[in-house]
Amino acid sequence: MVSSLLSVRGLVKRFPGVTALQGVDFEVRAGEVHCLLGQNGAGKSTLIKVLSGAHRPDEGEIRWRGEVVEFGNPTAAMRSGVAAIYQELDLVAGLSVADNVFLGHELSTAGFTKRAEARRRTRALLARLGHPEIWPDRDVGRLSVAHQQVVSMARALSLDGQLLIMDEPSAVLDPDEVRVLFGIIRELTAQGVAVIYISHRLAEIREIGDRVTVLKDGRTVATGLNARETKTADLIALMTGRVLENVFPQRKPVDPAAPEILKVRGLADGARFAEVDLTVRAGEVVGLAGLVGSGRSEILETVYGARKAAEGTVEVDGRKLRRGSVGAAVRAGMGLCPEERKSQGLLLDQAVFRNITVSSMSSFARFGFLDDRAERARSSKLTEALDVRPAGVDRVVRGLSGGNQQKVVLARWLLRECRVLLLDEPTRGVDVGARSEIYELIRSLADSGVAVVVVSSDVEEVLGLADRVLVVREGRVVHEGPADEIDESRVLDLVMEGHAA
Amino acid sequence: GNTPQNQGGGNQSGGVKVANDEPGEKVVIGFSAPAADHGWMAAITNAAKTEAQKYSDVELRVVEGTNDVNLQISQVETFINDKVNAIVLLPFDGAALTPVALKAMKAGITVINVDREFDSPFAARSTVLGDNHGMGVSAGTYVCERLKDKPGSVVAEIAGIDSLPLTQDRSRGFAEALQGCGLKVSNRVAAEFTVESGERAAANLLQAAPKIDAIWNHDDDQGVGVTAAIKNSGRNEFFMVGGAGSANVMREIKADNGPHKATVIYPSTQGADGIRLARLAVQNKSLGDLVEVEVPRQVQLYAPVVTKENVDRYLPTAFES
Amino acid sequence: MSEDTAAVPAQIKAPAAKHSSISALLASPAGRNTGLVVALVLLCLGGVVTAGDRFADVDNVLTILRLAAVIGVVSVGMTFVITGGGIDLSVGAIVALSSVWATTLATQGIANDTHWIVIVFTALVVGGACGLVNGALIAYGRVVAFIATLASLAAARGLAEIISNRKTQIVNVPGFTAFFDASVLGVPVLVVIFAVVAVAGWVLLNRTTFGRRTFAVGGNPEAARLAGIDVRRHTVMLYTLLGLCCGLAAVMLIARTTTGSATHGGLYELDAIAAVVIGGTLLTGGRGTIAGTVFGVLIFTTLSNVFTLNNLSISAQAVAKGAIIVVAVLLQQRLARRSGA
Amino acid sequence: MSEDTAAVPAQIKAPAAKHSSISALLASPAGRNTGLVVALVLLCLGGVVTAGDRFADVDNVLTILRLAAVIGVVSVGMTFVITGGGIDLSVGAIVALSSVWATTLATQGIANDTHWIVIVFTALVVGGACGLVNGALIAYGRVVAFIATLASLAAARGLAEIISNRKTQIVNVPGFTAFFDASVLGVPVLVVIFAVVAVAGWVLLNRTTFGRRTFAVGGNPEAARLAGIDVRRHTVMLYTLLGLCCGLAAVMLIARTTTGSATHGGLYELDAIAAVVIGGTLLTGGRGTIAGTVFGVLIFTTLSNVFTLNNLSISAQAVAKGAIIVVAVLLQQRLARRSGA
Ligand SMILES: Nc1ncnc2c1ncn2[C@@H]1O[C@H](COP(=O)(O)OP(=O)(O)OP(=O)(O)O)[C@@H](O)[C@H]1O
Ligand SMILES: Nc1ncnc2c1ncn2[C@@H]1O[C@H](COP(=O)(O)OP(=O)(O)OP(=O)(O)O)[C@@H](O)[C@H]1O
Ligand SMILES: [Mg+2]
Ligand SMILES: [Mg+2]
Repeated sequence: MVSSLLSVRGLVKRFPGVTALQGVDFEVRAGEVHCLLGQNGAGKSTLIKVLSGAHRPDEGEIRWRGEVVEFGNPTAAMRSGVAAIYQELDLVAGLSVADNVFLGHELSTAGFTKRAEARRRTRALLARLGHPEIWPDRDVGRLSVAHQQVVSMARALSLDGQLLIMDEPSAVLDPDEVRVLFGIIRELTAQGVAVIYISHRLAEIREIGDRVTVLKDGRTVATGLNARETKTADLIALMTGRVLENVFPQRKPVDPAAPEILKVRGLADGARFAEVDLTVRAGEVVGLAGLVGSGRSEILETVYGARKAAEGTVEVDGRKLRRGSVGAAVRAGMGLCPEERKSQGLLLDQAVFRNITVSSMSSFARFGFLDDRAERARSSKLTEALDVRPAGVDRVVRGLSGGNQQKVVLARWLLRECRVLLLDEPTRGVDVGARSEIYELIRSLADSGVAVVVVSSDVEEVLGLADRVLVVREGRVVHEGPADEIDESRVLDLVMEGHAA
Repeated sequence: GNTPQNQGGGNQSGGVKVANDEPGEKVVIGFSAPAADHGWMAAITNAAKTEAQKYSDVELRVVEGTNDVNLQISQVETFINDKVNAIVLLPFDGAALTPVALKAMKAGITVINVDREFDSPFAARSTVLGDNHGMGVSAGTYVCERLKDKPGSVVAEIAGIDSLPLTQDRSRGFAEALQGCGLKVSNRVAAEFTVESGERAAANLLQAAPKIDAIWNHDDDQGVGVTAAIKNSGRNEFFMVGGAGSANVMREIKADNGPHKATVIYPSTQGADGIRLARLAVQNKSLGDLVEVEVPRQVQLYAPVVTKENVDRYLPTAFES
Repeated sequence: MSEDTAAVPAQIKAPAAKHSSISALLASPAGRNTGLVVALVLLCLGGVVTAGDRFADVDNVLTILRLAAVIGVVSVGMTFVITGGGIDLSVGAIVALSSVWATTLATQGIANDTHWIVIVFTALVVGGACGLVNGALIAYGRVVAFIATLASLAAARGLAEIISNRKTQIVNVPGFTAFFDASVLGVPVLVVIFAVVAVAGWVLLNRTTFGRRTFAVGGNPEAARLAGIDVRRHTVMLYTLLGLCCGLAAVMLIARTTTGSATHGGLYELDAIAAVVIGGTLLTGGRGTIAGTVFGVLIFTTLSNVFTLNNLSISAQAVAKGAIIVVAVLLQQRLARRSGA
Repeated sequence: MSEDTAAVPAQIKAPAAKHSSISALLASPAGRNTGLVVALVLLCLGGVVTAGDRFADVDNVLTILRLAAVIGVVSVGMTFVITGGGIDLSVGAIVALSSVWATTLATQGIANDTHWIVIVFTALVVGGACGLVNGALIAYGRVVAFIATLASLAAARGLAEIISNRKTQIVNVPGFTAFFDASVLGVPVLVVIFAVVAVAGWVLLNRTTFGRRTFAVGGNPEAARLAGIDVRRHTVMLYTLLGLCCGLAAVMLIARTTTGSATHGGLYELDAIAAVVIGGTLLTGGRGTIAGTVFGVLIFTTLSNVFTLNNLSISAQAVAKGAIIVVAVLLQQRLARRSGA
């Protein structure tokens, strides 16, 4: 009989206006990988924060090794052996990697930090995570998101906990990085450490998970399911309450005579990428595949004018855009959903409707005066159509779950009815249900004549969604062709070429 | 003989022909004063500069005015390093600048202390003092004269920067003089020597006291603001006594068309006097009208009351605020 | 103990669950300022109790409002800059420079020959130009706002001293003083101007695209930029707006004191920022309220008025002022939290 | 990319940034301050050119350092508070209050009866206590730092005036003045104290857990909390530390002026914040440098000194000061950007 490490009963957590958890029960055994599934906003992250002492539950009990405990603060949880990697990266930009890894449990003698020791241990942890190239003295704020995620994991490992909680750790990782992560998880569980693993990717859960708990609207709807044998359809039905089929929408053949709306020629930023040519016709979805760090985000941002191009031209409807001017791009009908929605996409402390209308304010204004009733009405329609939850356009965006925040950014450009839509990782952190809704949306936009560019690290997504695929490696386009003429392993080969071990 | 005002006025060298004005050996004088954040202080510096320009043998170094004693000390230290011949120092706080003044004296530099007194007699060769306490007394005496037949009169006071010792001295003198005729200050507010603060303080004061018989305002600069506030309120049941003696107020007194009926002079020529004394002391000359062959240790300036009757005498040396 | 402090930012408002009509009222825009209103009412009660009719008098109320008017206009402008994520330490110096420039003999001469409006115009142009320089330094020169405006503070005051030769410049343009000394239906023109500026500021901040952009730029400049807002141009406009407010404040100050002077506006920066922040505008940007600012200004001016009516010593006033500020803020916070804000 | 059990090769490295030796130098800790060093060197060059030996003299350098010492100690403390995401406007007032409290007749009496160290002790306790109150108001009372310390400013100055009865209190404790007037190997004690505080501050910020946590609390308080740091307690410690620095500065000012006074430390808040910010510490918290702060203080004091030596018109000095601040910051930025910072 496997011992129960952690068990949770009737957990309730209320926020002003929202009850995020309304009765969660589940139990984690030592040495297992326990997966949490649930739609965006189901309460997964909130649960994690309660378990790691970052939030105090309003009701319910937590038993740790059979004893009722109250983790009043993160330190208490850490002392008991609970370590967490949060969804919103919990790192301090400005501090070095090593400092971040040991923040709060610094290696020190008499208050003086043992820097050499910390550096050495950090290097060891990073090596174990497959990233010996991350320099322990580097400022964390200058690392890529993926590397930051690695540092977060190193931090959690440094705590030597009995229970390791990971909130969507794979969202920003490459396939091979995910494999390394899984290797470590297996190593840990073999030593009897329990892992709570959250992901929207069912395939991952099948691979690494032992048992599954499904949350819906803050409640446990099923717990203790076998991670490998429960049918996908059943899981999705439990999560969403409905049955989903075909994830990727049907493509319509692109009219070869359709006007070329976006035309990029010889674009280079002088550092990260060069010689990028890209043409997107009305009604076409073009996907950019590549590894994290291959420069796709930079390409999109440069096309959009958010970075200044060193060479090359960007044309929309045949008119050349001024370099380095977002305003010009937006006026020409371009829209960008940036990669990091929190820091680049959203006004977190403002209402949903204000976030949606921020790029099309003038259409709600007469002589500069805004008609906020019309703004709310139009925004409501969009959020209903996109099923943003909880509903209410006056809600502050910060309180929304990650997936719903992404929908808000999308709604912004839907409202603007742009000609060219640039999407950088549009489904990162988005649940299965919402994901297919977003796919539908992108497709229907294309069908209405919008030129769409999608960047995604999920090759399956690029291939399923796009009409045409460009593979980017180290800032160069190494392949271009119709999506249905290439398969996943070929893309991966292209992407990795020259890196093969 | 010569009143100190006339002597320092600079626009006339007095009737006596003295050898003192003849160019002598070159004198380098350092001048430091608090920040010129009000008209009187600005006038002090301006007068000093004008005075220095009259003498071909004087080189004046004026440094940034400051209300930070730490900075002012360092300015004096710089003068000492520079080996100037004399320092004319109007300290932000007399006591705080005493140590560095002592240091300067020890280094053989002639220190002339202006307005705010050091707390050591060895810190300055000579001291030019206004008479803050006397100023209060003069104002109080004038108020008493006008109100002596009306016991129970309401007297208000608009002080300057309240945290300065000189303000305390003025208020004390005023209260003492009023006591002499059985009056007291019934409302007191403090401003900051600026027009704006004067207006603000007066506006509130006029609300605090529905009926007033006399107001003494410590400073004619802030007095411009006080006058504006009085005009705004439409009140005219009282008379007002000014302080420091700006040309503006004197003109008003002369024209007799405003609330000001008098002002008490606090000579803004002290800086200029300081320059003169410094030059004389360095050149080993004596003060013209005195028999004494040395520059005196202390010159305390008189604080006369200017009224319509005698305004013509003082107007020429008054400072334009 | 912990999570309701740091994890949940105070500004998350969730209108969904309306507990009672009282909390609904508290959550309304007026309600968000309950703490300030309560503080102000308590202050007025204090005034009435200690000074009776002298406080409650119409004249006294007008005096308070007149005193509030000048710093109020600056504070309204400051609300925009702070909401937009900036700060301006040079406001007092800009007021001084504008007041001096608008009252030079030359300007007054022209004003006398043509129309007194020349004075107003000059002050506004000088103020606006100073704001423009600040804004350009900050937005295009990328100098931190604190440092850029600290530099402007020194430069503008120095310039004002040079122009005025450190003398108080008295205004002798009859039409000018006559206009600003007048009253409209018993309300002094200065107070009317303040009211107009406050209302216009409220409309601009809450009802226009300009205001909406200000919130966006202050809340998350990078997101605002990627949403197509020209953040730098907007920043310049914010500082210019504040500069214009300073110019207007200079005009009002000239009218009140009948003078222009390099000493005008001393420490306005602290007064204005204090009023804005006590009113509930976030110093980090992204949230701002004109109504709160107006309350903040009124609290500070009423405070000095009550003190003066009571003939308190300046030192005691200072101590009491410190205590009252803290109490007002705590009150505001407790009430705002109760309202579910 | 989900079910990629597909064989995937291991390490993918993004093109590494190329480091030339120059940019490596610029990116080093010393290099990060290149702009400031250059600005300071230019200023000194200006001093030498305009004032020659009078500037380059040892005595003059010591004068600059003595001037820098007092505000320098406050600025080092301020660096901690700002790095920790806070701000303190009450430093000048705390210096004043400490100086007054440490020089009352009572304190001096005790000091004369026992040991002059009593004065130092009193000043430190008063300063530390003020800082503690600030910190508690901010961390536990959740009053915005700007407002809380603005309130302390008013209260502490008021209290200082009440205690001193607005008189300057002269120190007559022989041992005290003798100690602080002395020199160590030709370096005045005040300068030595400044140097010790700066070095200790550097070690504390860069080599201890306290320092690491200060960066974390300022850079990302939520992450700091999740890492198990008691953010509120740490905040209190930061303000207390600054309070202690103010107490020490008060001692130094007492020694320099032989007085305690309620007018001491006027506008130190602006001077200290300006020095810290020009030094490169972010006003938003999370990044701070003691070396930069020291350079900032030296730049400002050298500026005053050069002006003093040069007999410039006072108003022109103000204008020049503004311009020089902007140039220094622009220089620092350009050089820092070039170094890839
Ligand atoms: N700090 C907060 N304040 C108010 N509401 C919150 C807060 N944090 C979470 N919520 C709300 O609680 C609910 C659960 O959110 P949570 O982040 O736990 O979802 P999730 O399951 O992690 O979603 P996702 O998969 O998108 O990350 C959501 O409705 C969210 O809006
Ligand atoms: N290996 C790396 N080392 C350091 N910085 C990196 C590395 N990879 C990426 N970065 C930085 O991270 C950011 C994101 O990288 P980039 O935009 O090139 O990735 P991408 O191709 O868009 O991949 P994705 O969007 O999937 O993360 C860039 O600012 C880049 O400089
Ligand atoms: Mg989540
Ligand atoms: Mg990217």
